Amino acid sequence: MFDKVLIANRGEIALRIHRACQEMGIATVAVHSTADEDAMHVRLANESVCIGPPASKDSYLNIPSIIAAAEITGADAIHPGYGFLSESDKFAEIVAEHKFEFIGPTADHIRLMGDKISAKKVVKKLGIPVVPGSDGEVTGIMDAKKIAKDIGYPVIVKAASGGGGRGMKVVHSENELDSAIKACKKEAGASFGDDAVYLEKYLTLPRHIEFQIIADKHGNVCHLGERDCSLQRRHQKVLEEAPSPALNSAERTRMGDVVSKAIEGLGYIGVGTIEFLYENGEFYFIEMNTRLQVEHPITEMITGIDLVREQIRVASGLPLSFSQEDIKFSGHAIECRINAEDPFTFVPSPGKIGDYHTPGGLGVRVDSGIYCGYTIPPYYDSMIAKLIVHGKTRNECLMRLRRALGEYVIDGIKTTIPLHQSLIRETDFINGAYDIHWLENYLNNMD
Amino acid sequence: MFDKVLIANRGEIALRIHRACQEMGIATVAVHSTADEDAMHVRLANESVCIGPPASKDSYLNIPSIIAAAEITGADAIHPGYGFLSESDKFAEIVAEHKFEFIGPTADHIRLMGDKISAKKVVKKLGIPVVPGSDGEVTGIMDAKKIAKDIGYPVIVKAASGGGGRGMKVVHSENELDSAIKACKKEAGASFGDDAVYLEKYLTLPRHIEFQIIADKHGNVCHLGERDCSLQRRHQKVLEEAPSPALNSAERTRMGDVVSKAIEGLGYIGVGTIEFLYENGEFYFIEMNTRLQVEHPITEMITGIDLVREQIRVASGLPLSFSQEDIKFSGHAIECRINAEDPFTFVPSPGKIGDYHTPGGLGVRVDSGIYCGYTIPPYYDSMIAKLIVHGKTRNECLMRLRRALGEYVIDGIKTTIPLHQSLIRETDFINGAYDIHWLENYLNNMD
Amino acid sequence: MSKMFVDQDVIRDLATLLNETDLSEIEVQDGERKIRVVRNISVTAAPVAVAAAPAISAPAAPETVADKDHPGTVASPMVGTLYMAADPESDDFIKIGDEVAVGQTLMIIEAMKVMNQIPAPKSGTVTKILVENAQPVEFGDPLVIIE
Amino acid sequence: MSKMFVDQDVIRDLATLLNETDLSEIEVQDGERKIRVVRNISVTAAPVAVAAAPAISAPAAPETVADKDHPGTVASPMVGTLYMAADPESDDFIKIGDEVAVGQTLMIIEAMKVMNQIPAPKSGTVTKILVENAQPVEFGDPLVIIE
Repeated sequence: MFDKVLIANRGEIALRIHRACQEMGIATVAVHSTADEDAMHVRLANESVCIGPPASKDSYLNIPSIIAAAEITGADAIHPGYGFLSESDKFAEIVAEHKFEFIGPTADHIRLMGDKISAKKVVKKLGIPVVPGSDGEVTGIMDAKKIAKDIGYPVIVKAASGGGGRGMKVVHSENELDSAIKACKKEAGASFGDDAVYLEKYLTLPRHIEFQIIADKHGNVCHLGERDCSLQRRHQKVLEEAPSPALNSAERTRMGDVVSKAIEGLGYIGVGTIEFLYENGEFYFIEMNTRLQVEHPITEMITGIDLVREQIRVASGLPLSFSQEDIKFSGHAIECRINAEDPFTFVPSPGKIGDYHTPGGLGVRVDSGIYCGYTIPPYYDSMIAKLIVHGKTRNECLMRLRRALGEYVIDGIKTTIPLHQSLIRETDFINGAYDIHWLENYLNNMD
Repeated sequence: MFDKVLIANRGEIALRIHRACQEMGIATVAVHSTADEDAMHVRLANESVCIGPPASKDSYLNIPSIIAAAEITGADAIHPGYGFLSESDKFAEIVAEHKFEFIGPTADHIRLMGDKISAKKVVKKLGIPVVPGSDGEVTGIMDAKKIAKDIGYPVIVKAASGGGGRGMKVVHSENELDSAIKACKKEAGASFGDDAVYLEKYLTLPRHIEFQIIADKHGNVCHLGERDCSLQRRHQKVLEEAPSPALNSAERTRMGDVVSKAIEGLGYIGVGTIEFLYENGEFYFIEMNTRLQVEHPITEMITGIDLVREQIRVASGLPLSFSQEDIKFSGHAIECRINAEDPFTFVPSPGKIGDYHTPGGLGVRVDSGIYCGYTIPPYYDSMIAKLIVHGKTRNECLMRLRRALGEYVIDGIKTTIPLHQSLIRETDFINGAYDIHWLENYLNNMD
Repeated sequence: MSKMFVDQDVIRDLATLLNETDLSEIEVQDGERKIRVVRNISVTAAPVAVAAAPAISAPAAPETVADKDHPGTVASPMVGTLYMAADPESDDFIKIGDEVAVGQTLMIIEAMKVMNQIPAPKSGTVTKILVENAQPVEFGDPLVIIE
Repeated sequence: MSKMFVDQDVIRDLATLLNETDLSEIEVQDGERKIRVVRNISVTAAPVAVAAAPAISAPAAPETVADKDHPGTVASPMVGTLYMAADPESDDFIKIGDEVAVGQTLMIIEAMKVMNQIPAPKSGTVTKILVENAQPVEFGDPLVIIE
């Protein structure tokens, strides 16, 4: 097992990783920008190294600085968290070249899944259902028209190197196709330096359901069930729940097996998430995230498995501490992402936290690096806390979430707590009847 | 189900009950003394009523005021919490006479178990093992000598109406017996208004192990396993864990069944705890607590059952929401009682809380009514928070507890956090090798 | 000796100014006259911003801080339902302007079906009645002012 | 009796001055007139008192706040291991008292096996060297003072 892990991230996920390390007896190194000197993960880490100025490109994305920090502190391994360098195959490669263990998959797997076209081809071969589409880059308009006709309108044009909702266009009829492809190629070229685009069937009212997997270096693969992340605003997840209100146990087992087999075939190592659109009982692969997800805690709550601990164990070469049969799904969990934003206009609200009081009691978990008197820097993501609640049933979970949101005090800035309080009172949400467009419609209708 | 519950208590347990009520859609009434106007449970309750001045006898023990508060607010039921009136058969009786539901057992059961001699007789008949002893009040010195000789020295003289460690004397040989009985009778008469005493075998190195039970009004009884509360100082529990490091699954099942059968025979309703001394593989009944215990959360953590919710359900006439077969013990839980006291001299330290920051993350639960800027009144118990930690194994739980204690910030007053930090680093504790005298010895050896 | 001159207008002006400038104290001297205004804004860790629990019911007469702190205020010694008269047919025990003697019953508070007479703690004139018949009262609620 | 004179403008000015200077009290007397303004500030919760993380290693020369804030201080532009000379056999690039020109190499920082030369940002005299050979440095650590 590692003696010392460098955490190449910030905020709540850096604290999350620090906690897992401490609980395994592993020392931690926090790397941070000058804007994060007072951050909780920096205060709590065994050692800390300032790696650059506030701008992410000069600090949290600064590979030479992070490697140098690992060198001068004598770290054994580097945990990239999520975001920043977590899906950089180049970073994974450099980490390995410098003889540190990268707590994540190999650079090859990151690269393979980072390219949306190659990822789709690979997983399709491994038995994962995909959205009908162009099976690769669209090379000309005639070709595109034929494919679109085959799969049926509406279709969506997507950038091969895209992500996070950028570089996408929905096309409802053939006469819009040419201009959509051109616009998409232009945006893709500008944003990602790669103008390859592809076509897919456009699903009208799908849910976003993703499966959590974990695999060790000894050929063992397990799935830990699904998460429903359909509540999204501008392709950003807002609230997630596990299990999905739309899936039953048989569907979970069937799809979990499909996913596990594919991961085994891929030879993948570490934690990962296979994201699907789910409509009319069918799953359609979106992408695979080759890292820990923001919403991993809800899976932890219903399985009792510490995913970060397991991720570190696996990276160090240990076998999984459980088999698929050991995994029992118990109760229901919901995570609310709490952002430093106006709850309805979503205007960012960085600044100094006044009173800060977290909810407590049975079934309530808070993952957050903020504290009373802490100043949220304006340079990074606005997510400042995750409130995670577990209950024996979905209803108990909802009631508990309601009371926990009511106890949470974050003064001095605006947060999205009031949005969550509204959301969980909506009949559609209470009934679990929502798709990936529901939240946008809900927000539009509030005006 | 009730619409409105009056919580006849204060501090963390009042908040605990409030939370359970909110999660069941039940409105709450907080009653409080003038010293508790700013208490968290008063702030969060749906309604609050000031019932008297700071002194407990004029407020939290003031039965007419509490009943009047229930009358003017139109509450359906009264939850007594622990301490205060929770084990007053008179209060339970008056509550029932006024047509409120008492969330607890009947007055008769409270009375029966409140008298240590009658309790022992009754449970013995119901099959629960008891400490060999006088089987009732000791009537004369000759009688006492004969009994002591039969059960063997050392023996202990105990007040029939005693509790909390008061009115007890250990006797090592026959020539000490007469004076010990006289002294004990005198203290008992002065303290409890009842000078009846009895004799029992004195166990030298026992553990304190207690079984949690719950029974509904339909004849269903379940046990929820045991808690090990051997770490005590002056008969006050300091840290509790579940399951006990000293018990295996077979012993748990066997003793759980014995306890459940006895409770069924007793016709008892609600939650309760059967406390035992455990030495050389044998259990010896100490007493039954006819109420919720401070340490109930560790049972909740390993069973996933919300005991307060279930207690309220049972009081309202609903059947238990589970059967014995549904109860699965999962992982390990430890509770640290955090008192506003010097961690090593135990001098109380009431006062104003400065910075307050609770630990978060996976498997960490805080039950506490304090907050930044809150002033702890000097009139009541010094326990201000409970830190409860769960892990898949005892070792994971210990490591998590260590990191959580390190994250907990309570400024402005002294707390027992440093005591817990020392305790969990002790080899004996890590090995689970401790008895009810261990902590006192440990503290004495620190000087 | 002549009555001390207190220029209320100046004090009001200074109070307004205190607010406007967000100061906590202003002291002004002009010759032999001096005025000092202070406001403790008590930035002491503002109370946790949870929803304040509503009081059981608003008292009938708008109870001001002054009433509660008035030296002649008789506070409720218990929780219960307050009655102004011995029974619905009788007159109220007291009305404003009444002279009362020490120990004279002012009102009744019912708790646990028991009627508790509330005696006057001192003699004097009833200048204010702060409660209404059949109203629930908490411990410490101001009931009447006797001066 | 004449109205007491209160110069509201002066009070406003003093309030502004209080802010600007970060004072908590100003008292001004001019002959018989006196004005005093006070503002109680910052009872705002102090930072969380968790154990501060130790720095990676104490710098060789006891680095004072003054050094860090000195206008002539050259701060480390990166994390890495610092070397005072091009190789173990060579002399140090600089020593105290040396005159250096803009762009002249002061030291080397190794990061990811790459040797990065640290050039002098301005010309002047080296008055203080705040690091030692082979020492790890963080971003922003003060290295030398050039005056």
